[in-house]
Amino acid sequence: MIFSKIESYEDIVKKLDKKEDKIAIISCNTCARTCGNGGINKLNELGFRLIREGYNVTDEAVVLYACSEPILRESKLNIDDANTIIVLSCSAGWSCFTRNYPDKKVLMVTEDIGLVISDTDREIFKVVMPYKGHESELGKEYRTYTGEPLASKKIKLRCVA
Amino acid sequence: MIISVRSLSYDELKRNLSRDDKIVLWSCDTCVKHCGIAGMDKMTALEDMLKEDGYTVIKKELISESCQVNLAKKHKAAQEDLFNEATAIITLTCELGYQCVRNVFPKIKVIGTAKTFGSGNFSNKKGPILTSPLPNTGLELNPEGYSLKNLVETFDLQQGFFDFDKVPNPEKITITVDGKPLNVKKDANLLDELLANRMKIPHLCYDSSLGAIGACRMCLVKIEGKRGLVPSCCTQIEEGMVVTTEDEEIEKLRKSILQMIVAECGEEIQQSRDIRFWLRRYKITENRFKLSKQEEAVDDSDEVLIRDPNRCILCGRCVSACAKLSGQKVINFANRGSNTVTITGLNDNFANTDCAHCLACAHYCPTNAITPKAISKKISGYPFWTLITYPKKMTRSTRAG
Amino acid sequence: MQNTIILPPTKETELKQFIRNITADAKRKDLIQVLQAVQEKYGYLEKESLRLVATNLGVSFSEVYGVATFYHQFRLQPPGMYVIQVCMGTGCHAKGNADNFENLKLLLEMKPGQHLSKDKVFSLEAARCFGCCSLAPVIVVTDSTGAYRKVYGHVDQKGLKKILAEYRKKAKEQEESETKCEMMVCQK
Amino acid sequence: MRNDGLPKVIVNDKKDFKIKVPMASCTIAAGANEVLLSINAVVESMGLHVEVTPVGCMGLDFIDPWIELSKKGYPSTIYGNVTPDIVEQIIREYLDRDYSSAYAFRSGKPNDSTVPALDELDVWKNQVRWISGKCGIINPESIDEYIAVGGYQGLKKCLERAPEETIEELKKANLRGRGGAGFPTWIKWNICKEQPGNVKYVIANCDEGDPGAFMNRLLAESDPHRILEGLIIAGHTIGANRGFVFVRAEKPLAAKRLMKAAEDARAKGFLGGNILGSGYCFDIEVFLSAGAFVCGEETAMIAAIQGERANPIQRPPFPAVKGLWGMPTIINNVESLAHVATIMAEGWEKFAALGTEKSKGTKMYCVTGAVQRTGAYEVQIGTPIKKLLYDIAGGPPEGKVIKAVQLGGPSGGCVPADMFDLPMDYDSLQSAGAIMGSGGMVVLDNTNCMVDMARFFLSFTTAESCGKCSVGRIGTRLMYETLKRITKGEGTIDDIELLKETSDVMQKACLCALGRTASNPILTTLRYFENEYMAHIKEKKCEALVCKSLVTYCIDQEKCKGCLVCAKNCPLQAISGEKGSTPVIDISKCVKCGTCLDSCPFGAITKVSGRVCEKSVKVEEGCRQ
Repeated sequence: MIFSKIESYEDIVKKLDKKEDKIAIISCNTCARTCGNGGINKLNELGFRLIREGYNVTDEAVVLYACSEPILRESKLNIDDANTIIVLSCSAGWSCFTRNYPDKKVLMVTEDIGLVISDTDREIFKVVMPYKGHESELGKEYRTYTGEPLASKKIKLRCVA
Repeated sequence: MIISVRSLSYDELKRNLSRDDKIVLWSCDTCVKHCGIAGMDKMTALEDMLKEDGYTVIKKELISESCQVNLAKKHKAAQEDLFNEATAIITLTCELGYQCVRNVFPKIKVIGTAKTFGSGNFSNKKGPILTSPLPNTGLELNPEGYSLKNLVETFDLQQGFFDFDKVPNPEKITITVDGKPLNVKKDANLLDELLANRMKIPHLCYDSSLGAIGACRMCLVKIEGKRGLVPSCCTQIEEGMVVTTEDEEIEKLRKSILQMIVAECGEEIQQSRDIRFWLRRYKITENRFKLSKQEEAVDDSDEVLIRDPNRCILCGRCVSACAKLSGQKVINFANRGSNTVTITGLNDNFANTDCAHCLACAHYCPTNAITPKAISKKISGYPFWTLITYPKKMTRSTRAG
Repeated sequence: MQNTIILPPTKETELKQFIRNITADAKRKDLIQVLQAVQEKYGYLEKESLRLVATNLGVSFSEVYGVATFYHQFRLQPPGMYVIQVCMGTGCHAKGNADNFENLKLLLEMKPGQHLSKDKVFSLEAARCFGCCSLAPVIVVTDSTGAYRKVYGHVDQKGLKKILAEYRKKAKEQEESETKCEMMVCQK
Repeated sequence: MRNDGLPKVIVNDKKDFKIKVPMASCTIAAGANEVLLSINAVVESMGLHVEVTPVGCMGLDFIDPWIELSKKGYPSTIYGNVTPDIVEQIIREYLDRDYSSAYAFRSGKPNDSTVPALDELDVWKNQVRWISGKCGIINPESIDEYIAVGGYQGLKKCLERAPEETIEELKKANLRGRGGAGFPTWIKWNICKEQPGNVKYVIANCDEGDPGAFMNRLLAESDPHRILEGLIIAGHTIGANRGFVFVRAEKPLAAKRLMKAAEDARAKGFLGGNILGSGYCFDIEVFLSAGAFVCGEETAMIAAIQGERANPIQRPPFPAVKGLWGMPTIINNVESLAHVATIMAEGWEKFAALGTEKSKGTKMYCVTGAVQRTGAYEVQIGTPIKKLLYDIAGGPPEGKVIKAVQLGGPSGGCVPADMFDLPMDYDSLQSAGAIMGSGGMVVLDNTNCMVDMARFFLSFTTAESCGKCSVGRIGTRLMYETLKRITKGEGTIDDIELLKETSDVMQKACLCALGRTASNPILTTLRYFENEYMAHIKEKKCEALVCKSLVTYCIDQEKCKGCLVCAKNCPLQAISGEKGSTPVIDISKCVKCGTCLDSCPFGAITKVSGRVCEKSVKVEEGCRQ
């Protein structure tokens, strides 16, 4: 599973233009949702706020995987009205949309932290292979569906390097 | 998806094993399968090779998502005795899956076979590509991606699956199918071998990853010396078998059974790919059988999956997938006789179950009764969310790619 | 003598305790026996007990539900004070027990799909052969836990009414004695 | 004690007056409990020294509850249909040597009595009571009594010799499974015995799901040790150390008796470690099934014992190769096991002398429905149906005509009256479309509608199939819905074709035997009673007055006195009228419950075949809705 973190709202807004941008928000329903970064909840959170603050959001969609072209095609996304796409997924999802919508501006609003193993029964996941710049995250544990760091220092998932 | 490439040659793998090891093969059914180095067929190939070389493989374990520790634990719990006996596990998974297995089986020797490079895409043209490499690769983020071939060359790794090193040569025997001789694997599943030889046999409940269920009765064939018709999915190949896969009687039966299934489920089921295919092939336009049907509520409580009981043909694939692949056993049959239904949890909504969202049920459902959810909303125009369910299967299309 | 007041255990803790006791040495294969024991004590299997059985036995919820709905013996709905089981065996059918079943529904004023009479005294079940075919048509009346069990043979229209009246009276007496007990407790 | 073979029997003959009361579920249902209480009270009040023994049921259900009195110097006398209030009178008469109200003498018939001896009675003399001979004679809860009548001798013989010899003996006896299919028992055992490994299981099938059959229950309640003995022999022969008795929870008394028997057998050293000093260890567990007809299927029964949903699985592999928990397992019907025990004790020669060339021995049948003497009877295999129904069961009750007999339960078929010369053996019945099944026989007369019977069986299989395989689940439902249409008068000629086509698919494609045979009731009724189907479809008539939609209630104006009792009793107020004149039945409200018919003191209300116009009360020929 891939753990990515979303930028703050302010940072996202900085990349948007209120007048010009017609925005489509795409949310990934797999890893990103588990790590508290996608799914319908995050989509609604961002979407409602943007609309409330006067941004021109034209489409919202949840797709199963943002990183698979066959799934993208099957999802029958109709986002022709938009010229800007916000992808709530890891950078792989962003790559996929960048390639498939070359004429649109695809915003990267998330940052990959690392590859994780998870335990959905206990609702935790743990970084096993960190991405560049997040080497210090190795071995850290987070809460699933929210992505909050686990308060307790006690390590729940044993890591064998 | 996570991109991994095989890092071990077959000889290196053998060096890690000893002759008296009791080996369990452990494979993931998600990303790494699409990278071409895992899955049931790959495990079977590896098993054949190892057996040929005199090793003991005691189990092939397919897991729906190997990066979930809880699923691995459930697999262990379900077969405590078997894993107590095992002395080595070969993981056909990414490095995360390898970590999980080490985590769950600290006392058993675990051999990883893949190197994980980071996350990537599945491209229709190029297949799996690496787009977001991990730092130790020295590569940069690239939306166009690095192909697997590229990675193999750059990092001096192994191309494809083990069968490129050494084609397994399992014992072959000859059986007669529809009057012609056919070379097949000894002791293999009859339906598997027939399908592998490009014969069209209708089957709705069987998948080689899930094992035989024998519920749909579509794959019936005639075998000389056996009474009546037998489902080929539940038949082991024997020396000198004489099989008839198609004649007037069999076709008539298959037609009737297909019509029965459609009658029970309602017309909507005809949209399902497999059903539509066979309806066309058998030129069925009208259904002789009619049954009263009660519409049941679609369960869309879950964030990821939608379950439409009206499309369920009770083939049992999801039940098998949930039990065998994920180990969760969230889905099961309830009631008896003509009231049989599939339920989740204690007849709860999907959302109120322990579902780990490994998607095994959805991948294996032949009629899209369980599908992953895709939602889209036009902010201008349509005020409502519209649900789109996938007409095709992710696994199939990616396999084709 | 004692000054401490012992509060009666609430139903939940009692149920928990009971299921913990019966599942103490049980394994997966004992699921049916465990469910039988729960039903014998409580008369039916409510969702909470299924949940507890599943957790204590380490079986998944769906498996427990699947088994509980497969077999005849298990009830997932609360039964009435008395359960009327109408034999649906061949012998009884040939002698007209299907009519008895329909008539019981009429007499108990049950709508289709209902199994419990309005006053909750009776619940009606179609049962399988009891092996008393020579008494056909047969109905069996049990109390909710199955401890009391009486077989009635050669039942007809009039017989049904008589049986219903008999048990209505019994139920009333029981209720009265219960309220009496309560009153006595109050007086104390 | 174990070394010198069988334990000694302590015969309790302190009291010379014995009363036997049958305590089986059938007799208890008929009131044996009350009779027992009454006997105890009477005996006490009369100051008699009497030993009251509970015994099993001897299968003569039509005289339930019966009691047997035997006093030294008096004949052993059976009294039938005893009620608590005549107990005292019976005992007084008996002591006065007045046997006029007796049913029969078991032994010592006085020369001057007109009461027959049991052996002279048609119902008894035509039977061959090979395995049921001790039912109703011994106390089922006493192991001593079983041993006293020669019990556990067969086991002793078997333990002293190699298992191969037991199989050889069974082979010579040529015992075929009594569960229904008639598979030779020795072959099944031999396959299992040949399997490698030392963990094997034996299961006694006492599930008896067939509605209308109760011989397994009768055996388990009346002579449980015979079943256990057979089971232990089976275990010894195949090399199993563990056995199960699979009993339905709806038959609690059978389960209780079997548990008690196992306990006693354990105490006497017939079960447990080192049985009778032979070094062989075996123990059993009585498994209470939660009830599902499909459990009669071997693989389903195995799933049930494992605590799962009882779904059958595709065979092969057969349970004898891979069964309970993946180990070789044999499953035998309790009747077969009782046969094994008896054959081992009496020798195969006696067994093989009974029956026909291909099927040896005897079979128990439960005869219910439209006969004078209902009960469970044991006859030689190959006995014609006629002999069983007329000579033993006494033919139809007065004024009725037997139309057909339903054999073998939901998997069996109906045999019409003109084929009653058919000998009852596996092959002849199969050729007639029926099966021996477990041996349930429901006799149907002219008040039974054959289409309705078929519908009944299909409603049973629809609800009772496991629901796993598509053909079994959908096919049964299709046939049931079609039959329901026909019995409602909505059928068409096309429906007959549909039924035939569906049954063809089911026979060929179903996973388990339940599904493959589910259409037998339809096929046989279609074969022998097509005219009834046609009457339902074409004329919308049900001559037997069973199918409610095709029956109308009318009031005969000549007989009606206008008392309005019917109107008062009608639960749906469908009858209205004024006192003194003939009331009218509102057909739109009438649900045809029959209350009015039962309540009319003058017999003025009748059922008529066919439908009528809404307005009309009387049937007019040709007038249909």
